[in-house]
Order: sequence, then C-alpha cells, then structure tokens
Amino acid sequence: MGIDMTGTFGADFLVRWLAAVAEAVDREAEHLTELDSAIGDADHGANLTRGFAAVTETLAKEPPATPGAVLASAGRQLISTVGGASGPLYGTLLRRTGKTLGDGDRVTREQLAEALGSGVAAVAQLGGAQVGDKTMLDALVPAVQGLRESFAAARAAAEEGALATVPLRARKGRASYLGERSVGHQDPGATSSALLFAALDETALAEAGRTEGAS
Amino acid sequence: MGIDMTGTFGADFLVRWLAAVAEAVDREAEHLTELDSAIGDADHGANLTRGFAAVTETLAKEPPATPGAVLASAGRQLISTVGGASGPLYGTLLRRTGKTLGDGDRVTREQLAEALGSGVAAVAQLGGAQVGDKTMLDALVPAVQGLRESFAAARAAAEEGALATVPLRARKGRASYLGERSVGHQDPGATSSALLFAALDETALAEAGRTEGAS
Amino acid sequence: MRMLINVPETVVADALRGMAAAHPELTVDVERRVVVRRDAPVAGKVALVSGGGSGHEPLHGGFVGPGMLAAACPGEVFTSPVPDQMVRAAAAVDSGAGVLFVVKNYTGDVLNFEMAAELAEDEGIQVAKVLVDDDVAVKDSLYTAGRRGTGATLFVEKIAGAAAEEGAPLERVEAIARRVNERSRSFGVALSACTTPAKGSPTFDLPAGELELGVGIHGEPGRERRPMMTSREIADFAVDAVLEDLRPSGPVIALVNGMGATPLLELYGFNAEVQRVLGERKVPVARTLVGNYVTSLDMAGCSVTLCAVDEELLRLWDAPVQTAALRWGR
Amino acid sequence: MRMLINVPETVVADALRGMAAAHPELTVDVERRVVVRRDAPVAGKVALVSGGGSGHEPLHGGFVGPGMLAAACPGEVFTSPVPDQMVRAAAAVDSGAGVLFVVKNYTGDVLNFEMAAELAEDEGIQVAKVLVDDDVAVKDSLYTAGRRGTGATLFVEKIAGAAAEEGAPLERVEAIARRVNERSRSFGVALSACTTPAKGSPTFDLPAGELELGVGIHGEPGRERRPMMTSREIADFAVDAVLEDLRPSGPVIALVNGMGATPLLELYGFNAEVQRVLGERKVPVARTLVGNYVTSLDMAGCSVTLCAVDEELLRLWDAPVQTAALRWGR
Ligand SMILES: Nc1ncnc2c1ncn2[C@@H]1O[C@H](COP(=O)(O)OP(=O)(O)O)[C@@H](O)[C@H]1O
Ligand SMILES: Nc1ncnc2c1ncn2[C@@H]1O[C@H](COP(=O)(O)OP(=O)(O)O)[C@@H](O)[C@H]1O
Ligand SMILES: [Mg+2]
Ligand SMILES: [Mg+2]
Ligand SMILES: [Mg+2]
Ligand SMILES: [Mg+2]
Repeated sequence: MGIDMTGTFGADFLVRWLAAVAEAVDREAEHLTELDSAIGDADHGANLTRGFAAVTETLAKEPPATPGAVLASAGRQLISTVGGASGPLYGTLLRRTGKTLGDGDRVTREQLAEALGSGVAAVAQLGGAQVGDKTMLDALVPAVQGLRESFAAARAAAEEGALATVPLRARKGRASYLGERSVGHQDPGATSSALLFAALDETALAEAGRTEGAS
Repeated sequence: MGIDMTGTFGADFLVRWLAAVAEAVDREAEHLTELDSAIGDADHGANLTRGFAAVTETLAKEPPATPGAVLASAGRQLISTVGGASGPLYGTLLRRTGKTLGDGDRVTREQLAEALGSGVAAVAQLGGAQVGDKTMLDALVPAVQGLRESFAAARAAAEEGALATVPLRARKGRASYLGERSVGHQDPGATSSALLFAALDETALAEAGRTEGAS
Repeated sequence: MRMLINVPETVVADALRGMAAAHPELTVDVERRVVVRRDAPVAGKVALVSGGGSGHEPLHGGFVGPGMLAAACPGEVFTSPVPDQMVRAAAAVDSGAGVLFVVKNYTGDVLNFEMAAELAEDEGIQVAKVLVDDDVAVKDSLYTAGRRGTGATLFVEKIAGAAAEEGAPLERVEAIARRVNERSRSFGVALSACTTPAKGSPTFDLPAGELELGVGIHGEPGRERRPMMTSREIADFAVDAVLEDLRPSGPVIALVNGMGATPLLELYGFNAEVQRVLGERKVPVARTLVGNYVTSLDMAGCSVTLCAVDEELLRLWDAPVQTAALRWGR
Repeated sequence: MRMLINVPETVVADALRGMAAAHPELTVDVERRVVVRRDAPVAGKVALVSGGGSGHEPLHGGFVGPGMLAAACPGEVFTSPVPDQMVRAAAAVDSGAGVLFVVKNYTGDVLNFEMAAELAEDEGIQVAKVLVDDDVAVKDSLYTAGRRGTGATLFVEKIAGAAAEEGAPLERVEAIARRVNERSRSFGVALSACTTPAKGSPTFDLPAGELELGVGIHGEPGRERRPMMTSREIADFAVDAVLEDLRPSGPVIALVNGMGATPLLELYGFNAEVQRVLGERKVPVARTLVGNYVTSLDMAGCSVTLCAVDEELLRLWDAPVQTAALRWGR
C-alpha cells in the first residue's frame, strides 16, 4: 500500500488524495466563492464542496480497485453533481486521466503526470480555452509539467499559475463578460486547481512519512 | 362684493377661501403626507393637493353665481378627483354645505356655520365616525361650533381639535389598524381640516381689510 | 429610489397605456382610467366591476376578461379610485342584467363605491355590492375599520365572475360572491416594506432580519414584528392564523401569493410548507394557485388565502377564465 | 437577508415540492430534479427539453406543457444542471421522434448539455441542440464566452414548441428554433442587484440611484453604469441597443420582461415607452408580452427582447400553449 519503495502507488493513495481535496475545498469554500463573486457568480466554493463530498462518499461506498478506476469514478461523480462550468471540466479532467491510466494496480508519479496531461488536454478541448485565458488551465498546464519532476514542483507550479491569472483578462467563462474589469482578480478555477495539487503534494508527503514509518 | 357692511358675503368670498385652501394644502402637503405616513399610507398631502387644484381650476373656468353653488361645485370636484377616504368625506362636506346654503346670493357667517353643521353631519353619517375616533371630525365638529362665534374662534377650535387627536387611539380609517400604536400621532385629516378653517379666517381678515379700504 | 418610472404623477396613466398596447383584447380608457373587456356589454349577463388603488397588479386590471371581471377602475397608487370611474365602468358593461361591485374593505374604497352605486342607480343601472374582508390579521374589527380585503378578492372575482358568465342573475351572483368572501380568510407577511412612487422611500421601517406578521397590502402593520423566521415557521404561523378563524370542514382552495419582490422560486418553496401544514391539520387541498396576484409594489413577502369550497364553488373556480393574469379552461 | 426559505441548501428541492403540489398537470421528480409534462412521451412528436440554473422562474419549469417544453431540468441557483438530469429528461419524453435541447449560452449550460447529448445518444435517443445567445450587451463575442442567452429563450421555447406540437420532424423543429434565435435580440437593465440564497448578500454592488445598463440575468455586469434614468430614457437606450443589432425589416414580437422585483405597474408603464420608441423607429409590433418571465431572483429591473417574425413564426407564436406561466389559445 501507499507509495512503495519503487515509487509506485495504488488506489488507496488516490482515494486519500481526493479526500484531501474534499477537505481543502471545504476549508477554502468561502475564499473560492469570494473570488468567484468578484468575477463570476459566487458559487465556485459551493459547487466544488458539493462535488467532492459526493466523490468521497461514493469512493467510500464503492471503493474501486485501481488508480484509474478511482479517478474515473471521481470524474463521473463530479459531472453528476456539480453542474456549472467547473463540473464538466473537473469531471472530464479526472475521468480522462483515469481512463488513460488504464487498469493497472499501481502507477508511478510519471505515469500520473502523463495521464493528467491527457486529462488537461481534454479539458482544453471541451472548454475551448488555452493558457492565458484566465481559467483553471493556467494552473493545470504548468502543474502537470511540474509533476514530471516532483509532487512539490507540481504544487509550486500550480500555485504560481493561479497567481499569474491576476493580471490577465478573462476570455472564457462567466468572467469574460467583465472584459477589462476582470483584470486584477485571481481566477477561482485556477485557485481550486492549485488546491488539487497542494493536496496531492501533502498526500505524497504523508505517504512518505507512512512508508518510512512502515519501513 | 366681499363682506359687506351687514356682514354677508357672496360667491367670490368662497372662491377666495377655496383658493386659500388650495394654497395651504399645497404648502403643507409634505407635512400632511408625513403625518399620514406615520399612521396611514402617506398620500393625504398628494390627495388634497390634487383635489383642491381641480377645485380652483373648475371654479376659474366655470365660476358659479352663488355661495351654495361654489361649495357644491367644489364638493363634486373633490369627489371626482381625490379618491381615498378623504375625497368622498371632504367632497360630501362641501357638497352638503353648498346644498344647505341654497341659492341665495349672499350668506352670513352664521348661515355658513349652520350649513357646515349639516355638512359635518353628513360626513359623520357617511364615514360612521364620531368625535374621539381620531378623524377629521375631531377638528370639524368644534370648528363649526366656533364659527357660530367668529372666524377666529372657528380657526382656534379646529387647531385645538386637531392637536387633541394626538393622544387618541384611531377607530376609523386606515390608522385604526394600528390600534394602540396610533396613539401619539396627530391625525392627518384633522390637520387638514384645521387648514380649512385657518384659510377661512385669513380670507375673512383679508376681506375685512379690503372692505375697510373700500369704505 | 430604484423605480422604473418617469415621474410619480404619471405612473398610473403610463401603466394603462402600456396595458392597452399589450392587450388588444381589452378596451383601456387611459384618460378616464377604466379597463373594460372588449366585448362588453355581454347581452343578458351580469357584469362584475372592481377597482381599488393601483400598486396591487395584476389585481384588478389583470383580471378583466371572460369569466371574471367585466371592468376594473384603477385609482392612484394605494388610493381608492373615484366614483366617476366606477359609474363609467358600470355604464360601459351593463347589459341590463345589472352590475356587481366587488369592493375591498378599506374606508376609501367603501365610500367611493358607495357613492358610485348611488350615482349608477340614478342612471338606471341595477347595482349590487359585495365587500371583501378576509384579512384575519385585523382582530378586533369592532374598534377598527374592520378586516381588510386582500387575497380573497381573487377568489370572489373568479368564482362570482364564472357565475355571471354562466348567466346567473344578479342576486345569485351577489349571493355567491358573498359566500366566497364568508368562506375565505387570509394572512400576510412582509419581509420588506414597499416604496410608493409619490413618497420615494419605504412606507414603513422594517429592519433587515425582521418580519412583519399580519401585514396589510399597503404595508399596514400586522399583529407583531419578529426576528426573521424560516419558510417553515412562517407557513405554520400564517396557515394556523387562517385556520383558527376559518375552521373549514371540507376541502379548500389555496392561494399562495407573492407580495411582489419575493422570487417565484421562494414562493413555490413556501407553498411546499403551506401544503405540509395543511396536511398536518388534515385540511384537504382541492386546488392551489401560486404566484404574484395581489401585490404591494416592491414588497418582499407572501400571503396565504384559503377558501373553504363546496361543490358549486369548486366547479365555478374550475370554469374557464380568459384574463391577462389568470387563464384556464375552454 | 429577507428570504422566504428554510436553508439555502434545500431551496431548489423545496421549490420543486411546491411546484408539484400546485401543478398536478406536471410530473415533478424532486429527487432527480426533472419537471415533465404529465402526458409525455407524446407519440410521434419531437420533445423540447431545456434547463439551466434556478432563480430565473418561471423559466424553465413554468414553460413545461402542451405547445412548449416537454421537460425542464432546474440546476442549483444560478448553476447549470448536470447531464444526468438532462439525460433522464430526454429519456422520459422521447417518443422516438427525437429531442431538442434548448441551451442558453453560458459555459456551464453548454458543457453540461453537450455531455448530456452524448450520453443520450449513447442510449439511442436522437438529440439536436439549439444555442440561445441573444444578449446584445456582450459586444466582442470573439474575446468572451459569447452572447448570453436571456429573453429569447422564451421565444425559442414557445415557437419551436408549437412546431413540435404540430408534429414537425426534429430537423425542422431545430431549424425553426435556430431561426427564432437568429432573429431575436435582448438588452437588460438592473435597478438593483440580486441576492442568491447561498451568498446571502447582493451579488454585485449597485449604489442606490445608479443602474447597470446591459446586465446579465445572473447580475453579470453590462456595458456601463449610469446615474438613474427615467423609464423613457431606459426604453430609448434598450430598444436602440437591440435594434442596432437586429435591424428588423418587418414586424416584431416584443417581450417586456421584469427581472423579478420590479412591480408590474412599472413594467406596464415601461412597455408604454418601449412601444413609443418602436413607433418612432417605424418598427411594427405584432404581439407584446409584459411580465416576469426570465427573472433574476429579487433583482429590480427589466429587459426588452425583440423577435423579428415572419408569417410562420407569428403563426407558431399564436398557436395554443398550456403551461404554468404561459397559456393561450385552444
Ligand atoms: N471554457 C473554460 N475552460 C476552462 N475553464 C473554464 C472555462 N470556463 C470557466 N472555466 C473555469 O471555471 C471556473 C468557474 O467555475 P464555477 O464557478 O464552478 O462555474 P460557473 O462559472 O458555471 O459558475 C472559472 O474560474 C474558470 O477557471
Ligand atoms: N370613517 C371616517 N370618518 C371620518 N374621517 C375619516 C374616516 N376614515 C378616515 N378619515 C379621515 O381621512 C384621513 C385620511 O385621508 P387620506 O389619507 O386622504 O385617505 P386614505 O386613508 O384613503 O389614504 C384620516 O386622517 C381621517 O381624518
Ligand atoms: Mg461560478
Ligand atoms: Mg392616506
Ligand atoms: Mg390612500
Ligand atoms: Mg454558476
């Protein structure tokens, strides 16, 4: 279980990641909604809290056997419970990532990065956005790059990408109606994407502690 | 014309009275509305301004020949333009007073007092209120009594009657829904009735000046 | 002020012009302020005429049409119309079968309709009147102008209007209207005050986070003011206030009415609670109407009106109606 | 907060329960959030399905019924519904003749309906989609998510719904829906912000005495903010903004829509001004609809939508419709 000596991890690791995400979006819900209130419609926090609560509930009830199945299940849950723009986008991200992972029992960080790359590509295709449009992609794209290196690098890159949305003018989603007035605000979706990778890094760190403790 | 040496007056005096009333309710409109806002629906000022403007306009266009006709015309105008509770009540007051005056060319103060008495009785019958119910009757009834004595006495009695409504609990009209909470506020209708008799006194004073000047 | 108006003085005339443009099936006399169904007078049929202060739309103009009112007379905002309007309306719609005045129990409306009835009768029109006084928030009617007329007006106008449309004679239409009023009770709640164009500021002070239980449709004060309550608690209070007075032994029609600024989403949610209480109190609900029908300008809030129907009243309720605001059947 | 609710979390479910109680002619699945006309699927007929965030009532649930929508899917307040709702709705109403999704152009709605269409097709349902994007306040659609869908949704649902009711095949119903959208434009104005239950405070700051020209139906910002204008000035601005983009060569249908908290009295008055401008611009008005149809919770304000109709579209507009919020004919 956990990250083993060869650096691979199984379904339980991903379940713990998603639990950590659920905790993070719940904790940060008000902040996310505040950001969405400035350039959107003030529901991003509520949307993700609802979605990830459903994700963890389902994972607890019907625990999938493989990493790919965990992410595919989570993606389906997000699609089925979130609505709005972020539901299909995050849902597609996880579902596609899960599908790309296939049905192996364990995966490496590099494999996860690879699969997330295809997930992010699917998000870009579905939403028609590209980096610089002030969306979640501004955090997701660099994060996946970073993940090729390390969990910590992914986290840092996501965080940086989210912050980098501040001076941008939104071209997609609800914030785009603001035109110039969207400048100066951090994108809520990019911010929640950063939470995803922060949670991933923390899960990995806890895992390392665990593994050491166990070894 | 005016009040002659024998103390009688003609149609023109009543026209000047009603013009003075129109001026007074216009000037005091905000105050009347404020009072009506506290225990009613904030329209007494607008109601009377609308009504007496119509009265003076009609009297100018079609000047009646007798005092009785002036008041009857004014009453009809009020009924046709005011609406609300005060329209039919003030309208009836003037119409009945005019009818009681009959078609004499000139009337005395005593005759006017007598006729106003029948007008006030009609108001009481129409509205089903009595003195002490915190309505215009609380000013009208003592004013008519006072008018038997002098214009100044009528004015003072009306003013006093209006002030005396403050501690009363309303039993008629919109203010009655307030129950105990109507206590402590002056009745808007009693206040406008006081304006009527203040204007009457002033018209008589101006008239006296006129008559002296002319004699 | 956040009003969509030109100047307060022309609000009613402007609205009538806009209504005329939107509803070719109505004859709107903007100058004289009378709204008449296009095909009036309808031979052999009793005609219902109502009216009152403006600001309660769609009441009454929105209820003019086959199966309901023959004509409506809008007064200034929150001010009863004048007798001239009512007489003109009566003359326009009377087919010889007589006219029923539907009058909400406010001093102004009562007095003006009373004068109008006399004048219309002088003109040879047979007139009957029904007074609507359903608001149970006014408790000691002996010491007041009596219960106010609110939501039951819709029931009276719809049901008596259907009887008139069927060809019932004046006494019968009047008797039915009276029966509907006797069997109807309302209770209203304000979550905010309303603002009249003339005044330009709220007609009463209602601090955010408080509500006025038993408010009237012009913002008249109610029974008590309380800290904010849930939809569930408000439904309990309002329905029980109505039932205490009405004590229906059979089915009711329920009107769950919005005061104007409460979203339909919330009104439907409130209706769920109203139905729950009625279920708990074992009162069967034959029909339910949810929407903004008897409003108070931009007031937030709601009212509940129940009418204890018998078979005839329910049949007349279900009869076709074709007005701007209420339409079904045929 | 002056809301008539229990807790923000149950607002949509509560409203659906209340809607179910008030409308026996609808099948309301409260759990799964689907509102379906009772007699669906109707053999041989195309079915229209729409949906979107709640808070715009009566849109869309109030437009379910013969002659308009076969089903509606309400999302959370101002949040697009999820694909599961749409797939379930499609499955419930498809008679084999296919389903048309009517989608307002917001990223969330577009993406969720897109996923739903794929899933429904996987289940063997033939699905077509029409995107409604009529809001001319969004100018440079190249750099944005594109024009928002607002008032024209009512026109698309009514007119395409009539075509479906007549038995037109899917491609034809879709083509008509597209034509209605292409010939419709809207412009909205906010006199106050709105408050979502979840947030509990206004979604944007609009100081008293200012208005937002070109506001979206979720309180999205518009073209500019100005000091308060008269009804006359607002009508000039809104109608001209629409006409500049639409340039109709023939008659139009006009929707003079309330955002929720603006009294009907004011809306009718505003309609008088809208009709005046259209007259001045020599645009003949074939039909006018005035009321609260595409709302934004408790926002005060209004919008104007014009649809440049041809003979066929006008005939379909006039065709019978029997829904909670829109009813005529038959
Ligand atoms: N076309 C798009 N592509 C990628 N991300 C998008 C797109 N549109 C919106 N988003 C992201 O979704 C976030 C908003 O999500 P959320 O508030 O939950 O949905 P909604 O905008 O429907 O209310 C934005 O901050 C942005 O990051
Ligand atoms: N039944 C009544 N008898 C006598 N006067 C009355 C009666 N009801 C109301 N009034 C008077 O009318 C006044 C209110 O007039 P107004 O505000 O113009 O009408 P409304 O109450 O219809 O808005 C009250 O202040 C009171 O003096
Ligand atoms: Mg959002
Ligand atoms: Mg008053
Ligand atoms: Mg009044
Ligand atoms: Mg949203």
